[in-house]
Amino acid sequence: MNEKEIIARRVAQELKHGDLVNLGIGLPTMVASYLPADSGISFQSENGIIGMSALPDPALAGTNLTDAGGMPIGAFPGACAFDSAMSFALIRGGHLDVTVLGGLQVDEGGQLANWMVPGKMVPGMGGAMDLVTGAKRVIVAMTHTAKGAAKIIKKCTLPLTSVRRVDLVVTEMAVIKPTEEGLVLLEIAPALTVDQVIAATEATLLMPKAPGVMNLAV
Amino acid sequence: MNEKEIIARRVAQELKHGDLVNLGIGLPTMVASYLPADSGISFQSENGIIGMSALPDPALAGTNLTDAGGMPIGAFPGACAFDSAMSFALIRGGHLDVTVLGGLQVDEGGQLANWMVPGKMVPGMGGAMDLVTGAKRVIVAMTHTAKGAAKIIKKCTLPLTSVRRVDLVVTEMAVIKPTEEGLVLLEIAPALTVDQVIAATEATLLMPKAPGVMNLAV
Amino acid sequence: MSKVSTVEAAVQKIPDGATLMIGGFMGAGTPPNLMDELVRQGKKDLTIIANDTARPGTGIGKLIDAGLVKKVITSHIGTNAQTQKLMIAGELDVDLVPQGTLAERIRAGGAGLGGVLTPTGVGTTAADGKHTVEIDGRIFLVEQAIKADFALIAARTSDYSGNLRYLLTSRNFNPLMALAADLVIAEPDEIVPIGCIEPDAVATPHVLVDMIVVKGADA
Amino acid sequence: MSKVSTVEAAVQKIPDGATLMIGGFMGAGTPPNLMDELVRQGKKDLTIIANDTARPGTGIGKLIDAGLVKKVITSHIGTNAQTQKLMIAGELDVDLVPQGTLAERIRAGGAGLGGVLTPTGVGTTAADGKHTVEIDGRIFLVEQAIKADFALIAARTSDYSGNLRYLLTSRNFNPLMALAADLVIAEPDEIVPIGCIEPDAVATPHVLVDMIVVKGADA
Repeated sequence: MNEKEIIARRVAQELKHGDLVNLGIGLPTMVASYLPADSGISFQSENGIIGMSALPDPALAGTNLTDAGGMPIGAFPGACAFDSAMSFALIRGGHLDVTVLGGLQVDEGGQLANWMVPGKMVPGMGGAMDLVTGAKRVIVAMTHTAKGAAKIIKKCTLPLTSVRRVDLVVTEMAVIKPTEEGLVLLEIAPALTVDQVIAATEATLLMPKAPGVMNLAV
Repeated sequence: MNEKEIIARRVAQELKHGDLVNLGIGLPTMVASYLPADSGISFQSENGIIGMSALPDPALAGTNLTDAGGMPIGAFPGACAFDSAMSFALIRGGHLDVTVLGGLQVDEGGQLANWMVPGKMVPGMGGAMDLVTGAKRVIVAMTHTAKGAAKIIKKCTLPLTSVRRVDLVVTEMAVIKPTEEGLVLLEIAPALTVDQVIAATEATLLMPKAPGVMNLAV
Repeated sequence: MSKVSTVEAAVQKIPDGATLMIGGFMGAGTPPNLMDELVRQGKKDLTIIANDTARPGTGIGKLIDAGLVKKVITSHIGTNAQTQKLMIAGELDVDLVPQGTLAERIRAGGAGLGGVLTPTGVGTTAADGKHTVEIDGRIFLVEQAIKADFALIAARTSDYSGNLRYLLTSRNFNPLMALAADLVIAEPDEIVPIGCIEPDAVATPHVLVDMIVVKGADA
Repeated sequence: MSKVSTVEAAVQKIPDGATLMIGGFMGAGTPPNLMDELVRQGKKDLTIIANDTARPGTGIGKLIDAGLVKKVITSHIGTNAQTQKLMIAGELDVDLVPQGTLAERIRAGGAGLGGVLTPTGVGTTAADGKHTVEIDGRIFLVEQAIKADFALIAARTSDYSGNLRYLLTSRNFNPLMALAADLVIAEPDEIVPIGCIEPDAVATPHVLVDMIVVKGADA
């Protein structure tokens, strides 16, 4: 099981029947692979559809049904399509139950930076600022470190995506819950020790009770 | 030809091929009767349709296609339906070419009062404030006086509908154009004298050139 | 977990004193059985947000007739003499809002916006007590978002999951209100299987609808 | 007075230096022949308002490749290395706007609103230079309406009068932009007789559409 698979499997367990969920491009999109077909979860793509599915057949690839990365997708029966204003009304208006996004940094305040590295990479915020501001629950799905450097740090040095405190951070090493008091270490990956997680983390991790072990069952 | 017919016939001549027009309930609605079938004019009803027509047959009266007064209407081929936010986006956004509304008072500044008489009648502004603020052209279609009292006056005493100067006032006696300088008397009804119009008007009427005669041909 | 409910059970969720958005324009597009059931269950002290109060005996007018309403936020009451009478007698609080502004305030509430800037009403009594903002020399009113505890909406068709489509002018405020309330109760003319409404024809996505009422079914 | 035009004649209406809203999301729902014709006619110094610049060789990316663009107001350029390169080199002015805010600013421009109040971007660099408003203890950014000289939009179907419907995710910004430009040019996949699109399926009313382009017709 590689890092991304660990993260995706663990995030999948956070999604509940009836949830409307947005999955960011990249790693978060893998989450859908670890849900049962009858999960009762609806996926929204911010370019304008609820009920997106994987492309059922490569021969069906077209330009009228794509994900937010422009890649061809499919749709389940009962899907609905809408314009970008409606899509973000759903996102900003509190109708989106969960968003799962990647991250560059998360800090002790639970704040996320994930849309630019000044002087190096300026992709733009796309829908990320609206998603983090508006979703009922924000889950950051990211690798614990980047080339050995900590991504869970005391204070974000990159531009913030939102001042809103995210709800959960899932990495291949740990599950961390930002709270008013700080970052609480809820779970660690199987075969890891708490000390290993702490060593890979710049931020202080609170442990009001002993961390559990990440459940990676599908 | 009664007062209302005179007004409706004259207003009809202001509408051009391709115009999107909103007609207020009551007298303004009569305007549509004096247009040829191939006028190329589209009518919007603010409750959510462009392409409204008269009800083609009383047997077709239902509750899913009504005008802003709740009365059953019909629709022409090419009609389109939308919600109230879109309807007022069209009205407020400058997409509506002409609105024809009734009036209680118009003053020398060209300002209109038409939605309430404090202590007597408080129907509410409905869509009138948006229509007068947003339409490209506002035509007030009203009787020249009310029970002998002037309605075209120096300064509105009733609450304003908008601070916007209306574009034209059509009564059974005259056609008046509000301008920056004041109210210009453009036309008078056949068989009337300018003095008769002045006598029925409290506001000062400007006559930079001699008024013409209202054309009431259909 | 079906969203389908009887009219009776859905209305039982509504407590006295609740704030209700109710779709419709002069009765067209107002959910008829939900209105009758509100009257039958005798709710009290309701605050109603709606375009109008229709006429006595019609649509929202039935709630006025039955004395269920404490306050109305609306654009027009000119067709309902009873609403005007109660207002003048001080028995009903009426907050008049320009129609386009009402639509945008509801939409803003549902879209997570704090409000909108509109030119409508500037310099009139509709601007009383409102903040203004100047942009490029033009003045706009700051019109704040509005939300409700419940939205009672009518639709032509619902599928089993609550995807809704509307018909002609009975659409009006219904899709806006479906965005802006904590609990959304839809009364469609018909309920069809999932997949019967093509994705582009869905005006209200199912995720916004909490209950779908059917008339006469015994749950 | 038909609205139907060749792609060539429609694009000839666009002067150098014009501001264009262009529909589409990563190329999906971007009018393909209008893009090619802008390149063929070699327009200069365009300001583009669009969700993204797609990829090199795709959709709006073609305009970037050809060096037609002076400024982009957009939510995302991460998929177009050429856009980023030109921006870093100071040859292209890029104004980044959160996607939901961009949608609302365009809609506001088309709806006659001065702007909207949004919580998105508060406390971030997206708030730089923006006014804020506090409502009930919450802070919102004042995001101003935006308009354009031209809107270039794609649709699935147009009728002869310009009533438009869209298909699935190629709808995106197109109906919003149809509201917000002085001249709206629509490129549908097909043009059908009036009456072929039922009233409730029309997403963009014909009154908003000025020109309907067909590929290859000689006007």
